[in-house]
Amino acid sequence: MSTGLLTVSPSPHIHSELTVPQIMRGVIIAMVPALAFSIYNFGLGALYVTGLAVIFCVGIEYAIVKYLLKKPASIHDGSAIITGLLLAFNVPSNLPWYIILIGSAVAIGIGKMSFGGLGNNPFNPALVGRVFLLLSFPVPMTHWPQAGSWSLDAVTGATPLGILKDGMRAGESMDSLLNQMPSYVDIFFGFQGGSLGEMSAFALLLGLIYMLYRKIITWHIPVSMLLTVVIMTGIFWLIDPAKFANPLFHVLTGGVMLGAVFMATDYVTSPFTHRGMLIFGVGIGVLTVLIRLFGNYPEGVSFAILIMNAFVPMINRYAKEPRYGEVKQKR
Amino acid sequence: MATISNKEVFLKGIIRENPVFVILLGLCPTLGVTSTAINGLGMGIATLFVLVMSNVVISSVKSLIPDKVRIPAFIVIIAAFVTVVQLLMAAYTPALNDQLGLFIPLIVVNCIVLGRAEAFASRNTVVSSILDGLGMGVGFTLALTLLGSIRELLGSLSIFGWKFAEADGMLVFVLAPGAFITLGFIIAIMSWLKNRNPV
Amino acid sequence: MTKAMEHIGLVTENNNGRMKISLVGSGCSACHKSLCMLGESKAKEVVISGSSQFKAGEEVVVRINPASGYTAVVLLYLVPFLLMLLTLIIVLRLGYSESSAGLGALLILVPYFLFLYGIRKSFHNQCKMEIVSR
Amino acid sequence: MNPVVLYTILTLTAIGIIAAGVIYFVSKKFEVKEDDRIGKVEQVLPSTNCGGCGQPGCHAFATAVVAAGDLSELHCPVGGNAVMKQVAEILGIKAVERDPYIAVVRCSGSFEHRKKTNIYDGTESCKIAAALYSGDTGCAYGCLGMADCVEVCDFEAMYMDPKTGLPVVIEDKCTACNACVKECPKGILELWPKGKKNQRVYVACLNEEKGSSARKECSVACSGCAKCFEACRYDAITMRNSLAIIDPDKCKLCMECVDTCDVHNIITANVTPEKIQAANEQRLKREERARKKKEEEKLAAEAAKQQGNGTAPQA
Amino acid sequence: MALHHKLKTFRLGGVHPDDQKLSAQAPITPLPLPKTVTIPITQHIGAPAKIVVQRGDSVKVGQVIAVHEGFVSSNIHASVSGRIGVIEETMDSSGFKHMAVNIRVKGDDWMETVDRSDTLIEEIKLDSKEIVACIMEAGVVGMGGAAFPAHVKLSVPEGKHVDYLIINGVECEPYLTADHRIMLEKSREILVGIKILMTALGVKQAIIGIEDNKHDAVELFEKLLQHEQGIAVAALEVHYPQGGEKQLIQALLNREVPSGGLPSDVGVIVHNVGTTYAIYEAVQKNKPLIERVVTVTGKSVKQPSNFLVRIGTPVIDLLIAAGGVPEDTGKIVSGGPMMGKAIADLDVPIAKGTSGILLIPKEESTRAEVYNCLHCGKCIEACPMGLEPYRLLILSKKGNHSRAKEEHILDCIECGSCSFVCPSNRPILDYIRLGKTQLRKPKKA
Amino acid sequence: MEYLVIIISTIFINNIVLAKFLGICPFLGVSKNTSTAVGMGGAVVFVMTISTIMTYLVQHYILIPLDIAYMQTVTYILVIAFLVQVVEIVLKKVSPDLYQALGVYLPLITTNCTILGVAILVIQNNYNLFESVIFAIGNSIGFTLAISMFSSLREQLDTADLPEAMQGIPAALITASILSMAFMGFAGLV
Amino acid sequence: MATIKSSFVNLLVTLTVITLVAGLSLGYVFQWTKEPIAKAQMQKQLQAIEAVVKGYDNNPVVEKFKVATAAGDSLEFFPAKEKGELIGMAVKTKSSKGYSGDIWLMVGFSMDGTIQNAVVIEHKETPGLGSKMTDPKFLKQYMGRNPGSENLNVKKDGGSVDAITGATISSRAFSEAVQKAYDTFHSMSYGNDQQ
Ligand SMILES: Cc1cc2nc3c(=O)[nH]c(=O)nc-3n(C[C@H](O)[C@H](O)[C@H](O)COP(=O)(O)O)c2cc1C
Ligand SMILES: Cc1cc2nc3c(=O)[nH]c(=O)nc-3n(C[C@H](O)[C@H](O)[C@H](O)COP(=O)(O)O)c2cc1C
Ligand SMILES: Cc1cc2nc3c(=O)[nH]c(=O)nc-3n(C[C@H](O)[C@H](O)[C@H](O)COP(=O)(O)O)c2cc1C
Ligand SMILES: Cc1cc2nc3c(=O)[nH]c(=O)nc-3n(C[C@H](O)[C@H](O)[C@H](O)CO)c2cc1C
Ligand code: SF4
Ligand code: SF4
Ligand code: SF4
Ligand code: SF4
Ligand code: FES
Repeated sequence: MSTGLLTVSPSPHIHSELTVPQIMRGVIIAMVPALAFSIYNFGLGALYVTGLAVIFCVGIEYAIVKYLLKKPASIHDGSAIITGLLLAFNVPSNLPWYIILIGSAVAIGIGKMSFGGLGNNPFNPALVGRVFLLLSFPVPMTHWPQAGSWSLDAVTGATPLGILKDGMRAGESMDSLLNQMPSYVDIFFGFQGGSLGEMSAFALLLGLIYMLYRKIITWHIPVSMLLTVVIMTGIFWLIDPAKFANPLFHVLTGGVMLGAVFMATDYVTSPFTHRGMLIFGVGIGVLTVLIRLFGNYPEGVSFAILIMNAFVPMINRYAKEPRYGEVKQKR
Repeated sequence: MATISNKEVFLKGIIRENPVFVILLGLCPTLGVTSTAINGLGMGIATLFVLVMSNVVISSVKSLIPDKVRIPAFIVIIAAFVTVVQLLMAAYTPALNDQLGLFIPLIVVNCIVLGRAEAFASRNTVVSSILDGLGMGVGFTLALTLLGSIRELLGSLSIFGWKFAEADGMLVFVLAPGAFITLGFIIAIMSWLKNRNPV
Repeated sequence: MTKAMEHIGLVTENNNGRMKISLVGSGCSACHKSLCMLGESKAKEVVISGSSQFKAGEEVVVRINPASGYTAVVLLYLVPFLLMLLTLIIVLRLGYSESSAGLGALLILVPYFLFLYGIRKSFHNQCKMEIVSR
Repeated sequence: MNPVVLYTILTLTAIGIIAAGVIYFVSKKFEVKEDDRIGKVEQVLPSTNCGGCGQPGCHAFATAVVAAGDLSELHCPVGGNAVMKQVAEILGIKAVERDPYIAVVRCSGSFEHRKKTNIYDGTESCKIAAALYSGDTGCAYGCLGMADCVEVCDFEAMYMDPKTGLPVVIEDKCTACNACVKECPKGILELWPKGKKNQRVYVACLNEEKGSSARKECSVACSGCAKCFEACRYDAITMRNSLAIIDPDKCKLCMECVDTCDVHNIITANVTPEKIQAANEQRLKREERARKKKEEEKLAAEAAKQQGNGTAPQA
Repeated sequence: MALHHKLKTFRLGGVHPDDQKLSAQAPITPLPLPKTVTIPITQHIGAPAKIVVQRGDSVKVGQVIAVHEGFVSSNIHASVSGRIGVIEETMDSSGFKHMAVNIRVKGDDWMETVDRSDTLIEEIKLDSKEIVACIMEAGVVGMGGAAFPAHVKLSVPEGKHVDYLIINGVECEPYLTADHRIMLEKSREILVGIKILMTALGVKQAIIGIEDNKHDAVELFEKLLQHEQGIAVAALEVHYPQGGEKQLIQALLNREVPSGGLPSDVGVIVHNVGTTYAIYEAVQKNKPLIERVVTVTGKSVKQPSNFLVRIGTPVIDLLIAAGGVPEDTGKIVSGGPMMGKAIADLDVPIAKGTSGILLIPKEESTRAEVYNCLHCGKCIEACPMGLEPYRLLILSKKGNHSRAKEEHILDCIECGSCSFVCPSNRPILDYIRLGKTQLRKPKKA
Repeated sequence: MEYLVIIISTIFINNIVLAKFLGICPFLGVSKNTSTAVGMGGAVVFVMTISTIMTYLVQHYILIPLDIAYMQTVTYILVIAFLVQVVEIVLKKVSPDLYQALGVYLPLITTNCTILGVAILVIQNNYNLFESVIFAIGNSIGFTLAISMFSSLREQLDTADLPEAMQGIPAALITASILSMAFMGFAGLV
Repeated sequence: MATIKSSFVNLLVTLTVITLVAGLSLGYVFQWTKEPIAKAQMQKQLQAIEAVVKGYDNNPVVEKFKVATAAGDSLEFFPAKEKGELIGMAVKTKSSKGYSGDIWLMVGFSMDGTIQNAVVIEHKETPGLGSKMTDPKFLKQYMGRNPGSENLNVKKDGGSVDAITGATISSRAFSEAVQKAYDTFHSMSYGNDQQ
């Protein structure tokens, strides 16, 4: 009577729509505006760097899984593409190919696969790659093509944050430095120097809204992180506007937006619970501001996220949501 | 311990029981000084000297030392040799001495040295203790030199100070993170090889 | 944070309920490769009196409330450390030489530990260890 | 003497003496001795840390042995008697011999014998499947075939036979550590004495259902027909819940039960077919003899009766 | 009084599966008598009942065939009349083999004591003790899923004070509509049942909790309750697993049952609407629990239906009545898709706790590819008990059961929300169940 | 302010484990129990402070006046060994119960090259007594931070299915490397 | 193994003997290496001095003296004399503005204030980056120039020195140290004849 053998499995027998490849696809879609903008801004260089990074990341993951680990292929989950994209988003658009190759190899090989691949890495792979490159090739990694320069060997220059930090060191005044910068509107839409994907706060916000709408991420990390940056820089700015730039400047420049939207929110390397996420976001904010304002580096988001990544297991252990029955019991 | 030939006593420290890659002892100097091949070699030789000398002395006086003061007595002996090395290096290889800095006196707490004294020299004859010390020391030296070479190679595109390409290397390898990465991957490769063709 | 800390131990002696238990895998006995070193005892041992139902060679689990671990760290390490720091600051502030400050800091520990010695009985109940069989 | 040398000597000696005093005091008052016999014992142990001895690891076992000073309750199955003898020597106590054991698989319901009645699609784990239902064949007692036991074996002494779907124990590698026995949710694995010349006999079935229903599910199920029970001359076989159970301690490896089983469910190891054949023949002969004897007796009895009938009046 | 200005729901977690109530409009129809029934003696939580009949005996509908052994156990009655067949271990819908009594049906011959009329009897003649005894005699068990003997729940232990009765009409599982139909068709009887329960428990207040996707039932009860004192109906947001009693108590009364505790620890007793109806029949009509409403449903089922089925009827009979087994059936679930059990063959009998039979098409019946845990936290977000399912999976997989216990694995209500949402398709609940069984298993010496 | 500089520098910028490579053995061998690692911090602070004070006094009031500063290594190691022993005896005598609780609580205590390293660094950096103590405190906090961060990371790694060759020390070293990269972000932060 | 019993006297005696022997031998090793060590240290400074000033016949290290700077600390001056006459000065100077840690330089001045040469004695800058300030290519920019009359800052700060690529900070620190040496040198009223 029945049509062949029945399947038996433990409950539940249905599953929600959202699966890993779909989530990853969603994130990639969310990155499209930022990518499109950077191509508009930097031209082929952006496309070249992004393309290479994605190809390298996916290829390296494929090779490692196939030849070293000898496990079933894993690239179809799409996470390597994200890593490639975000690595590219974090570097200048005129990076030579071999540096991109090294960066991808480090991101995937060291940052991800040596821990067992998707889901197991304690640190954000793209950032591991990025920081490795920054420490290894400080010169190419800190010379950005100017926005709007389309050719591959465009004039390089510093980011607004770099100008600020260097200028302050050389003893110039805050006002004159801020006057050298593009207007806030330009900065907001992304007409500034910097890494490939970090320039346009606008494009990144579009991505954020999309991911929130698709319920891929929750608001906790981006909001707590951005708020912390605003509050911290705001406090310093109020104390001494001649020494510290204003919060708006800090939020719109550098990688804060990119970090808050795409990098701090990486599931794998952020806490599980909403409480944990808030702590995590605040931690990144604080560290970012400290490094920006007082450290050698003009930019601190990457380091801040990596450092907070290291705290994630600890946060997971202590920042638990109250269980059912727990609150009432205590009373 | 069954009887092991002298040759084996010497050889085991080099690969099978390599103090750095297999037993994982004395990692502080291993990581700390190996930014160049020369430094690794220098540190290795300094440790080798202390190892052999203290093994000799300890194995020859072992029966005169009561059990309870074994450790302090060993420490005094080892520390004395470390001081000798320090003095000699300051006198004859001042540049290297500056480079290795803190890690020379730290030989005294290097787990290998005391570990060998405790585990081997205090129970074996002078001759095999010398061989043991030599084996471990050579193993340690080789490990440090290898580590130093790799880091120098990748970090500054040079080897033993000889620069073979004008460009800059991957700076990170001469910095602290590079030390951890290099050692991590060497150990991983060792264990991978071991798993592939188990002895 | 109410989880009990547990340690596997082996009963090495049982004198009418006074049991010596050597903690397995604690301290440097866990990796005997390493001899780091000095004052470190190779295996940790605890003495627990009370139940006599375990005999030598038997494996047990020693359970302790982590709170008493914290208490121990605080009283044995943190408080004396703070005392030393305080003494140092005060003596230096008063204008004495570094030698007197240093010696003072070391010596302040004597009365403190004497005091602890005086009240040692009061910890008896606080640091209860339980033994559970495996 | 040069002052530097003098000062050196003085400081060092002073510190040395203080240290000596302190250390003496320490060792007197405050000693945590690790019996060095523990180290020695540990050196002869196999260092597999498998836990087969019931202790968390080899070091713990060594400590336990030294502390107990008696080997009657502690045994390292992996090292076996040889190692335990060495241990006993180190401690200067009497060694206690134990028969070597091996794990046996007590199910013979391979794919061809047991039809699948459904498809399992949960996590590949016998334990999880066992918590869900009786299994993907009709037999509620048989092996689930998801290799929990293989995974848990530290010695790579097991593999799943892809043809039968049942685990196989590799004789030379199994150390009788008990890990698989503890792991199997169906109790399929059992430690069994390795036997003289590594020969052993056991029933590879645990099905307790009555014959007819058992056979419906699995063509080689033990139906509880009790033929083997009858064949055994040493009372080594008992019947319980329609299942034959061999007591390894009583079994004399005569092999006579083996061929009585309709479904060849009594498994032998390292026994040549010739021996089984011989045993079988012997059994048949014996049975023949018994039958004859019985018949004779019967005849005799009848004869006696007849005779009695015939002769009694005469007497 | 209605309480639905803003729909209530529970505090933590929960998911929103597609509700798929295909059979919501299908009235309850009695299933034709089967040829044979198989009645397992373990249809309830607690000790199996003791069989008191023998092969070959003739029985009448409603006759006791197995009596409860001990307090936490339940009587089993013949659901049909006929002759007792084999008594042997049979696969039941729990997935395990249990002793069961087979009856070959002959006629439909009821015990004379049973009142088979339709008349509504409102007057409650018995007192609390007698009601409980009557329910016990009738073998009523919880029909919301757990099949916990009802008389045990009603015997509130000394020292505990119960002040609320909650009637669980939530039916939060997708697909199932049995409770919905009972509420629509037997609302008056349920009301009497509630009063019986209130009498038995001596409580003054009762709430019927119904999810708002059964708005017709809410309105019906609102109307009926206009003149009732102490009984209210509450519409609840549609939110799985609202029907879990702990969640329901939280949603309705904002009380939380302590870990390891029972609803009675916070002064509440929860009963399912089906149970309430069965209690009405047991007390007012002297009818034991021998039949129940079962939903037969599924995307490709021809006529999704709600049948009134004799206990012990084989599943196949229901399927035939609902239009046959569709070609593409890959999995058959007894119960709802979130908590139900997949059954291995079609001869499995309907038991007291079987609320529905769900047919899942082949393409939806196998699990998708499993990835590593992404640490997305969605399982934590979804867990109505506020647990950390991903961690429980790891601990249980690693065999670290004592740690899992410290992480409150035993609080898990096995609702399946975590496995449902996990984007990596991790078999979270599989391992949690494993961990729970390992913990409950008495330790081997 | 100066003291703050020392503290920040020793904890973050020149973290004793991640940048100075001292105490690697316990760093890699530390138990996976995070709360134990934090507890160890308390012990390290005490032992490091007391031994720094002690060696400082020895250096400035014995070795330098006697002009035998070259004896640093020998005397320091003896003094530290002696001190650690004394501390253990004293603690045990003073409160056997607390001492036992400690024994169960902390799997390992503290002696390793960090102690000697800090004692020597203090002299190399020409610190005065108070600066030395601050330096010791900063370093012990840095050590605790690194080690407790690490123990929780290791615990998590334990649940991941690492490639076989990476299991254990290699993965730990890679983690340490990334941590150390991340900490380089603090460069210049004083 | 240990055949001696652990009695108190034995412990005392063994340890005493060991420390005695150790002390004695160490003392002598020290005596023996004292000279070479001192020589090595002297050599190091002499080498640096030799690299930055030329043509002296005295031992500048023996004649070194300290001069207070404007900032309140002091620098070591090594006078280079030919036949007793001051022909140049090596100044050991430092900057704390480096990328990581202090940078120590030896700067050699002619008596007119021109820089003969400068070398880095000690630095902790990033190898391959800041460390390039030891390259002759970078150092050459300072040779033969007079900080009194030229702006020897990096170009970014309006000076005339090309900073090392990617290491402006180190370059800037180098310039600062040179300037400090010059200023102090100048404050001794050397190099005045230049104006
Ligand atoms: C996750 C979960 C979901 C449940 N959903 C329902 C439900 O929708 N309807 C229901 O009546 N009982 C449901 N139950 C069962 C209730 O928790 C509870 O056992 C029942 O309402 C008690 O009534 P009873 O004893 O009359 O069955 C659910 C239980 C769990 C654990
Ligand atoms: C300095 C030191 C180094 C250690 N090194 C190792 C090691 O290399 N391998 C190891 O397995 N245990 C080592 N241990 C033992 C560990 O501290 C610890 O006992 C072990 O990781 C068990 O921890 P757990 O009980 O939290 O799992 C070392 C201990 C110390 C004190
Ligand atoms: C790992 C690393 C090491 C660095 N080391 C130095 C250094 O030693 N000296 C220096 O001046 N800049 C160093 N920098 C570079 C500075 O951060 C920054 O790039 C500097 O301001 C150079 O700017 P420039 O391109 O204008 O020269 C380093 C950067 C990195 C990433
Ligand atoms: C919301 C979200 C953010 C992500 N961000 C990153 C990222 O910053 N860097 C990265 O390498 N991968 C990122 N991924 C991809 C993936 O999670 C990552 O490669 C894992 O860390 C690999 O294990 C992201 C994925 C999601 C869903
Ligand atoms: S023997 Fe047991 S554990 Fe092994 S595959 Fe069969 S059922 Fe699974
Ligand atoms: S087969 Fe079983 S008993 Fe034998 S070694 Fe493997 S796990 Fe142990
Ligand atoms: S099944 Fe258990 S762990 Fe999972 S969501 Fe439900 S209650 Fe939480
Ligand atoms: S829902 Fe799945 S992937 Fe997400 S945290 Fe839970 S177990 Fe991990
Ligand atoms: S802790 Fe530094 S070498 Fe072991």
